[in-house]
Amino acid sequence: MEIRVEAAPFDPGEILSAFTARQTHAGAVVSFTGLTRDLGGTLQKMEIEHYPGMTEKALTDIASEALTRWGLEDILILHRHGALHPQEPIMMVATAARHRKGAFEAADFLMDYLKSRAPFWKKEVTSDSAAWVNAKDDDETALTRWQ
Amino acid sequence: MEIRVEAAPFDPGEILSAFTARQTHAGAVVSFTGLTRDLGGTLQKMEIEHYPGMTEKALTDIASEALTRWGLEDILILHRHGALHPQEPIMMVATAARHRKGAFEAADFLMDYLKSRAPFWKKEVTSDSAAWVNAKDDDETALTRWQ
Amino acid sequence: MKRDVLYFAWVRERIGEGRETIESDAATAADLIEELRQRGPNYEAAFADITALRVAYDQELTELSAALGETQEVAFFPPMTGG
Amino acid sequence: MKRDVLYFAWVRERIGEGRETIESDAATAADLIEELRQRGPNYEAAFADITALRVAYDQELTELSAALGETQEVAFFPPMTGG
Repeated sequence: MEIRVEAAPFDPGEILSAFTARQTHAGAVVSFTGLTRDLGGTLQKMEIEHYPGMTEKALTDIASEALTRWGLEDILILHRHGALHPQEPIMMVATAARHRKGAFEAADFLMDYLKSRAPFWKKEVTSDSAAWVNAKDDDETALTRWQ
Repeated sequence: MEIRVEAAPFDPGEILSAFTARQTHAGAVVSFTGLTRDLGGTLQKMEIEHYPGMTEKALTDIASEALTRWGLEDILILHRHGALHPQEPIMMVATAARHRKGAFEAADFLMDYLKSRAPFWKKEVTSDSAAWVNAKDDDETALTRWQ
Repeated sequence: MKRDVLYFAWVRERIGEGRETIESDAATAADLIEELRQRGPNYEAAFADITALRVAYDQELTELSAALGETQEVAFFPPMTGG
Repeated sequence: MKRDVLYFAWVRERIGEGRETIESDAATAADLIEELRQRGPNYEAAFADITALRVAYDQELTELSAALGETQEVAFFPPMTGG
């Protein structure tokens, strides 16, 4: 299990290569990469604030739950903080399992929990405004799928 | 949309890097990589036969359906044929969408269809036997999810 | 008419070749199988259990009972195991 | 007792700082909010709508009505928007 919270940009491909190469019993690897979307070409940057200490703890808890629930071989969560440019990768999760069903479901689960249970806050900065992104009711509702 | 059927080994990370880098409007990229599993340490190689011509056609049809159904930004399918070693990547799909739900569902859909609608056949070769892998009833049943 | 008939995986192995050209007036793949069975024990072995077989006409999956019509290429193979 | 109180995102911006140490006998985060509101209009603005707030005690998410007990670190923030 690998949990990384960092400011530096990352290449999802490099992360996936290393993650896949270290598997010894997995038959299926799923990755999810979130990219900063440029909403109509006005976004200058996305600023991501987080709660150091709690972030790592929350991500570790979520990953541990997925690991047990789907009997996974491995999990990786990487989330950036600080200033991001449009179309840059914000975060990534990867899951490795014996079979594809577990790998898919666990990655989907990790994303749902990460969206509304990990202490990150996004602020969108354009040339003339800066606004905190509102949480979506949908994201909260998505969690009920896993209960 | 990119469809590749090839004998050469590939690095899933390299494929994901290029796929992610070429997205201009996507907020979510999902990848699935299938690895050759070594069943109890006896597998020497996996031989994959396919039906040249029909393979590309079937994969293109499946990808086109997913592209329309989920309004995706992009799709990649790469599938190897020939002889593969244990833990080598066999195949990969990647989907790019505005939101995570579409990217996840489409990748899941592609895998279900690819398993039982694309003309590939696997043969497992150990030191003392060579046996064609049987199709699983589960794989056929999985398709009903999408109808 | 003349058609290319293709075999894959264990169907190919049992018959002993992957492709041949066959002159036949069979109306469907099922009829064609009946004709092929007359060709010898290798064909009989390949077509012993047709419920285990899949067929494609001109590279499109179809049913054994579908009309061949102008189909140029008929392929027989076991259920697919890709992915 | 003395506790570290942390603020994030727009809660932090409205209050004007991210962390302070507060001496308080509040039994719950909701009680603590009542005390904080007395500190000025910046606190009033941050805590105007507590249904929009989330709270963590010692880095675990909890409810505003949960007993603070021996909690050393209380954090207030809006609903999270990770991923």
